[in-house]
Amino acid sequence: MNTLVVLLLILFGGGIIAYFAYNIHKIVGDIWLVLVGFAASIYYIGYLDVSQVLNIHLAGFVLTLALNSFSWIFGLLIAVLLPLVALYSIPYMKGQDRLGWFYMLFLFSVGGMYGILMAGDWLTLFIFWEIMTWSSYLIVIYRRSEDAPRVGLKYLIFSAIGAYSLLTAIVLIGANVHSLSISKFFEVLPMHSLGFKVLVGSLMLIGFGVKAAVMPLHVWAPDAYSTTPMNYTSMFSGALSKMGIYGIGLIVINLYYHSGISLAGEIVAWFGAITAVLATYYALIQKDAKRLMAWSSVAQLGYIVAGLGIGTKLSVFAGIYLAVLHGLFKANLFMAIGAVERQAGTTNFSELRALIRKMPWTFFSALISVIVLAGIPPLSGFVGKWMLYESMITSGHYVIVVFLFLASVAGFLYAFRFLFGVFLGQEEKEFEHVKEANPFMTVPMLLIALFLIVLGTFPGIMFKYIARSMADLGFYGVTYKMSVLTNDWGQSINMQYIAASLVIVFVLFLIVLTWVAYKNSRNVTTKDIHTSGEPPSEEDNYHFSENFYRPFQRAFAFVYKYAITPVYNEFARGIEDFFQYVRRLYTGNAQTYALYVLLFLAILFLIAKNIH
Amino acid sequence: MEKQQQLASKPIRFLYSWLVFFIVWLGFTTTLQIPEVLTGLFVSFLLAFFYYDTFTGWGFKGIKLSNIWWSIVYVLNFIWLMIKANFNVARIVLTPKMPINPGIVEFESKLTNPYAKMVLANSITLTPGTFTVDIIGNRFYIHWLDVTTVEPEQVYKEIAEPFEKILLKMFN
Amino acid sequence: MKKAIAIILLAFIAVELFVVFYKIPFGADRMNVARFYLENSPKKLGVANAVTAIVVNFRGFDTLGEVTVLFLASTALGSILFRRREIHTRLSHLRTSVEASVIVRIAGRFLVPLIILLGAYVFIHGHLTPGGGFQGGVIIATGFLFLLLAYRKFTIEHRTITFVESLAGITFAGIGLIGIFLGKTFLENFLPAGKLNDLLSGGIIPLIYIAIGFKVAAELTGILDTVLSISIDVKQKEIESQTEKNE
Amino acid sequence: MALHFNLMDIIVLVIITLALILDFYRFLKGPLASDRVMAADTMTVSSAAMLVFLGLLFDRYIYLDIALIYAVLGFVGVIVVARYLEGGV
Amino acid sequence: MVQILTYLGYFLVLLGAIFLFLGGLGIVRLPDIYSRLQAGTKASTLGAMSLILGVGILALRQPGHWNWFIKAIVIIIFIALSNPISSHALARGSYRHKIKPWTKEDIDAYKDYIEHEGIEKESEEIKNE
Amino acid sequence: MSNLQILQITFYGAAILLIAIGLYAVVTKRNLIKIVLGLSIMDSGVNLLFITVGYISHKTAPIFSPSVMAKYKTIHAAAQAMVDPVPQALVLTAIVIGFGVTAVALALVVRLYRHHNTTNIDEIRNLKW
Amino acid sequence: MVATNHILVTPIYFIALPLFFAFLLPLLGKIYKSFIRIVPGLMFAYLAWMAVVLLLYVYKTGNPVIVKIAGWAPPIGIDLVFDQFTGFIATVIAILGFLVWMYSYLFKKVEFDNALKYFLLLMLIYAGSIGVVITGDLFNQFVFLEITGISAYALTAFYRGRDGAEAAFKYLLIGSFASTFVLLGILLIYTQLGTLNMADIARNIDKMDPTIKVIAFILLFTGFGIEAEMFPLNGWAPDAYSQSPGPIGAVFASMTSKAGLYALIRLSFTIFDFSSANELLFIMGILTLVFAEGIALRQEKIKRMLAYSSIGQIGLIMIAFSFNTYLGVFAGIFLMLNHALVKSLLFFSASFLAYNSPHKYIKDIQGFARYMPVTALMFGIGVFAIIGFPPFSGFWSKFYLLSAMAEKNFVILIILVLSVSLIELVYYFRVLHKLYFAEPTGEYQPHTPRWNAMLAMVLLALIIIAIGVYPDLVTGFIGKAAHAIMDKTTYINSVFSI
Ligand code: NA
Ligand code: NA
Repeated sequence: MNTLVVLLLILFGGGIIAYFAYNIHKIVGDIWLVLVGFAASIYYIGYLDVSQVLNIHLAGFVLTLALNSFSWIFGLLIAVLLPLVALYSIPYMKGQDRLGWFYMLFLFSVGGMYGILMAGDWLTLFIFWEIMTWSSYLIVIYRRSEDAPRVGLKYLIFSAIGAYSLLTAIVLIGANVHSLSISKFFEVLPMHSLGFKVLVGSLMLIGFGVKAAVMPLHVWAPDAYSTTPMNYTSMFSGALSKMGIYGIGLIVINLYYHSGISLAGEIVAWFGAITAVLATYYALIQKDAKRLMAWSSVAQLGYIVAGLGIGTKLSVFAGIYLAVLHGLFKANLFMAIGAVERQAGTTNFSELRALIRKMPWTFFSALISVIVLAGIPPLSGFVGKWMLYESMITSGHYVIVVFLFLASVAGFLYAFRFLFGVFLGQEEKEFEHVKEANPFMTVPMLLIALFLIVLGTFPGIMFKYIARSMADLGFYGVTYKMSVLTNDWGQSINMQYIAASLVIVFVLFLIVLTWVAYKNSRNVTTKDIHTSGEPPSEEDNYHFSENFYRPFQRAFAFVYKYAITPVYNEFARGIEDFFQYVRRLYTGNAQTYALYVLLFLAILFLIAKNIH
Repeated sequence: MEKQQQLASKPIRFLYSWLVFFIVWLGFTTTLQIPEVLTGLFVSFLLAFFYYDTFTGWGFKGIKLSNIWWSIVYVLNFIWLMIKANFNVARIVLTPKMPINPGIVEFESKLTNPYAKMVLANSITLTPGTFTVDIIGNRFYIHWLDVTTVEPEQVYKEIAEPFEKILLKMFN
Repeated sequence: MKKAIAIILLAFIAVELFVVFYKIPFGADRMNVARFYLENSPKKLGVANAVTAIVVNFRGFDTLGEVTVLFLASTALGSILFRRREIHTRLSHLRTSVEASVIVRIAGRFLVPLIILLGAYVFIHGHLTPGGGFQGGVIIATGFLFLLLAYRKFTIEHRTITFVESLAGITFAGIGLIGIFLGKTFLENFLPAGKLNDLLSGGIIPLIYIAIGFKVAAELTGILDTVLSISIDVKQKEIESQTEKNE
Repeated sequence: MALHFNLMDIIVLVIITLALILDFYRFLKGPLASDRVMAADTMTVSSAAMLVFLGLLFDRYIYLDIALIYAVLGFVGVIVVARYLEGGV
Repeated sequence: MVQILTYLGYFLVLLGAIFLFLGGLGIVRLPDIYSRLQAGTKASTLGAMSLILGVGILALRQPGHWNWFIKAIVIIIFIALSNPISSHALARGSYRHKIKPWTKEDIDAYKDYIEHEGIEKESEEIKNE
Repeated sequence: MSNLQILQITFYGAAILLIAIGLYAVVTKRNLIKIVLGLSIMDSGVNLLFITVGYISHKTAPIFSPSVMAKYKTIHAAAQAMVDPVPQALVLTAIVIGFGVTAVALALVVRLYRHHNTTNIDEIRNLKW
Repeated sequence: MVATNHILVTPIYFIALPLFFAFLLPLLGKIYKSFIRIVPGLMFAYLAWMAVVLLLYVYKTGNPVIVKIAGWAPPIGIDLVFDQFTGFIATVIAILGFLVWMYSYLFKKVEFDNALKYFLLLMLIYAGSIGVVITGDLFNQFVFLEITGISAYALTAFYRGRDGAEAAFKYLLIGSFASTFVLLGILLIYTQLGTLNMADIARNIDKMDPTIKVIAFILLFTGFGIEAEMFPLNGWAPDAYSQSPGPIGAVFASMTSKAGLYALIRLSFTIFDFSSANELLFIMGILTLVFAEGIALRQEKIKRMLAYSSIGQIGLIMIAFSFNTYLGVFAGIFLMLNHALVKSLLFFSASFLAYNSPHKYIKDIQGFARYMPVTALMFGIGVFAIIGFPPFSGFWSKFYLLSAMAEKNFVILIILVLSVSLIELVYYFRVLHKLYFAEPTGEYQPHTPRWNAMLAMVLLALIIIAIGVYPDLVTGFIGKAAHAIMDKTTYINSVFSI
């Protein structure tokens, strides 16, 4: 049997069974979930036959399932995350109802992602794209919170905008190329007109850009990421958003660089860069850890898009590398936030503080992830950013580099804010009884942290696969040794050299830091004696995680003023108002309707008269 | 209400109805072809089955030689009166000034048989110049185009008597 | 405003229609399939009245539909106006508080059967004369209308009406279906055509027309009864509101 | 169809037509519903008669049947209105 | 024979037509519904009967047309039976619909009945049934 | 202008006028009953058009009655002398259908009147937009 | 006795049996009360089965089944044409008929005071709709259209407590316009060609006077357009949909509007030879789509919203057919199928959700998902299918439709249609969100469907998903249907080869 189909069956069948399993008992469901998670993961990494191709004739189309190296690497990311998230989910979702429903959708969405990666033709891609979309949408609204309708609808609308762009592109391809095969499309693409290429390309980019949260299509992301249960957000931001990246990669490289409209790629890069900068600045002013990380996701995805958009060998390489990294650390961060949420009951900076003593392992894994995020050497994030900057400088995109650098600095700020706001500072009595999260939660987090450390130390482990996938995109000759990447002009960047010298010291330093922080944190309440028993005002509060960057916010007020959301809202309201008016055509009076009929008839008579 | 004092037996009434309907059928079809006649017999049979009860009270009892004779007399008399009266109305209508004096008068009829009353009423109506507005019990209310008297006795004499004396004999 | 628009539109439409119809010469012979009907309704069907041949045979399917429309109308009327027939029958004495004059009542006794006889005559001879099931049915229903008007207490058993209209409908559709079971098609004639202008001619056509006659009579009677009983509802309402007031 | 009307036929038809016109005038003028119904009834009878006469002229026996049915329908129609007027419907 | 039939027939037909016309004239000229019923319907009825009988007689001239005569008689009988009834019903209905007759000398015996015992008593009877 | 043309204008004109009058009543009259009447008038106009179109000058009704057969001897000859029977058959159907629709319409009017206590169509507008 | 080629007369059963049983039903009810519910069901089941068998037969042999009624070959007699196209639509109607029956089976116990009339009308509206589709005669089509219409008026006014009479009156008024125009159109054609048979008209259409031809077309187009709920002729539709009993909304969506659409399509594709007919269809389709969907966005009542949405779908179908390309027609037929299935599911579930709410405001059903999870889920599946999410059936029809547009490079149109889809998505999900997230107002009691209604909904949902997952279940039939409607010559030849 075709192994690709088996994988899909594991996920979709597993999803359906999970529904029933959870309805039997939560434990049965949990066991099943973990089983499916590991089975899928192991099957993907160990047993999947990448060379297999399956053609299914359905509804007059040929649906093709085939995996290539480029898509495989994204699949690998999912395969890593899935079992860990599954484990993490067991305690995280304790006490929630409708778990069968939740996990069915969970596995469906993962199945959808794999389907997208396996798709050998646009139709298959689209089908799985939509399955992924609606299952993730249903998860977004799963909690039935007050916000859910608004957030869900927003997510759905933007998803639909994306999906419809994609669909438009696909049917245009079908009509003009007479085949929906992805590889065939890229093969014959150079023969098509510039207009067609630009049109199809832009539509595709809009389609994929929505999931990659490229501005101005990002509006849904902060809301959706923060509303969803964190165990899914880790997949959402970690893996699902990468499907957008995957698509953008396909399009930018194949459509723009291989058929010679690199300008379009530049534009994409600019979109990515701007997204990175703006989203970072939005992340800064968030009051909630979830939303901060959500914005951060948008920003990070911007980097990746910028990397793909530049379209040089190194930039693409960096983009893919960053994508994988982002998948890992962002998943980890959301898991950490989830742990905090579960243990402390809130993710609001104004309420949280000094959880480091209570949740040291969570803190540790979050710290590792934040370091990767901020691109601080020696961990892997640094390598990625380094490559990205280098690729841009060598290809002359200085302005973008400046942008990204600005974003990077600000990124450091919000990363710090996150750490400080949640884990450091004055202790609060309220959180006295908070305990470290369940091992099922901490162990997966720590495992990811471990991956991140290993990847930072031995980036070459990843390079092997990335280089292979680069070949699939048509970039041959990317050479690497273990941890050594040869850049475009022949110099090699010896990652291992940089890394190995620093890593041990750094890890030790971190351990010490954690320990010191743990020791020195005091247990004082905000109702300390120095306020004479009065509740402290905001100014008196030692812990100033609220309005952390207020001066900054003031300085950049002009940026925040021009948000895109009101524009969308106004547009939507305009449409609604218009149809509210049009609606009055149906006056309720039968005679008016009769007059319409006569008018219609008269007009047709008139037209007929003028034609003949 | 219009109860018959002495009803004929059901079979007789049925047969009577059947016969009458069949004759009318023949009037409709005006043919003596076998299928038509058989169909007519069948249809009138069915109809008689449903309607003999209301259609007739006495069945063949009414058909006596004297009755038939008086009927003929009545019809001829009626036609004559009608023609006479019609010319009268013609005169009225054609006269520019229209010499009319309309009004509603009443009289008591001596008839007891409701059918007879109806025939009287219809005859009065068909005769131009008068028509029956209503019958209450034995009282007839007559609209008269050219009222000459309002005295019921006189009215009876002028309007009803010519018919009624024959009717009394017919429905004896 | 509405009137002005309507006048302008209608004037335009009417003129257009007139211009178009004026192109169709009046009194001209433009028969196509009709030619076939004329030649063959006496020859093949033995039906003297070509219209009847068309109505009941050549285009008998239309007529089945038409019968259905009537049936539908009577059902629809019942459904639109009344909730329960039982109530309506129970309260039928409320239909009128004025008795018809004795003349009308007596006339009803002998006129109604004659009217019904006339109706029967018309639909039985539908294949020979311009009449037919519809016309005959209408005449019979007129007879019942007279009864309804003349006798306050006259009620039509709805069960009977239903029975007749159902049976007649089944007969029509059934005669059509028999054709199929005899290896022909729906509504195809399976009886001898007979001699032109004989009562027993036209194969199944007179049978169908008789069924139609019964059906139309029953349906129209039902419709008329329903319509005449509208006042029952009103009166019942009045009585109800009065008793409410008294309480 | 070859028509052979003689003068008498035409005179008769003209007179009946005039009668119908007079009836129709009353039908249009009213002023009461009763007047209209009465006028309609008169028209029914007159046109039934005319139909019979035309049947003779066209040699169409069928017209007699039509006239009869016409008269029946007209009769019941008047009864309907009459009963309506006296509040008996 | 044919000649006799022709003369008789045309006489009746012409007479009928004239009566129809007079009836029309009557219903146009007379002052109220009751008077019009007088003139109109009955003149017309007689006219129609006469005309139809005439046609029946005229038809007898042709061989095999005796059925015309019979049918004509049937029609005449029907008209004779139905027309007085409808006129009467219409008059009664009109009166009870409160259409007052036009009178010169206020001769109205029916008014007393309607006003004193008439409709109310009748409906009382009906209620007590 | 030939006789036929005059007839053509008269009949077509009358029929189309009827349709237009009916439509006008339906569109402008406030009273539901009048609207239904308008529908009926419209129907009659259409039916009249059908009959008009079926007419063939100098031809007779499509009935092979004994007298017709006696006149024309053969069926073919008789058939040649007859008008188009199809529009008549169609009109029969159309009339019955029109009757059914009118009956339903009146029933609806009755119900609307009971529900809204009015027959003014402008006041019956619970359903709109 | 029964002919060996019995299958060749079976199309008549779709009309003869409903009529036969409609006439018989009152008698059956006298014998045993439940017969009035059971017998129609048996008949609907049998006819649905027959439809499938017949469709398979036509599909396999490739020959349409043509019945000459009363034994007269067309154009003399009326013929029924059950070919790949009409057969497909008839089959859809037949299956939906059965499901509507199943859904209504016990419905009346609570709400219907007169099940007899309901099932009678249901059978007749069914026979009428199928009749419109399979008849080969223009006037006969008119007769069936009227049967459909009058049944629809009566069903619209079925409930007495609501404004059904108002809706029905509007429907009747506009419907009468339709019949007048259709009759006039038929008359014009008859005066020119002396025939009423569609195939006969089609092959002789160039013999018509051009002006008369155009006017006849316009009249018929307007008349059928009214029945097909085309903008701006559809003023009656939202009222009728919203005031009729729940399952009847499904009947309107799946039967009557399909009948009207079919008539429009047959008119434009077979009978007349105007190329501009397609342009007209195209423009009217777009107007219908945009106006209906836009107005649906602003509806506060659930059934009215569904009604406008239904009209919008009709517009989409018209657009699809207007391309007059294989792909377009294919998409159009697929859309017709989907519209019938999905709208029925939506009406089915919505009418139970809003069962006790007199005005059917959307806010009245908010939070009802917690009381009626399965019904709400069914509504949800309907929404997913109508939005066109894979693997629900709506996806495929949408994909084919867009492909058809892309084939003609109508990029703007694609964008327009998808924008409208977006509007559709917004208003449907608003309802879904209300259903699931809002707190119940507590004003109205939920009313859980009985097993029969549940079964009908689940069956529909399963069909929708089955087609979505494995569209080849229907694409074969649809493909042949598309060829059949586009191939005028074959239609004419097969009618006259009988
Ligand atoms: Na006939
Ligand atoms: Na007919």
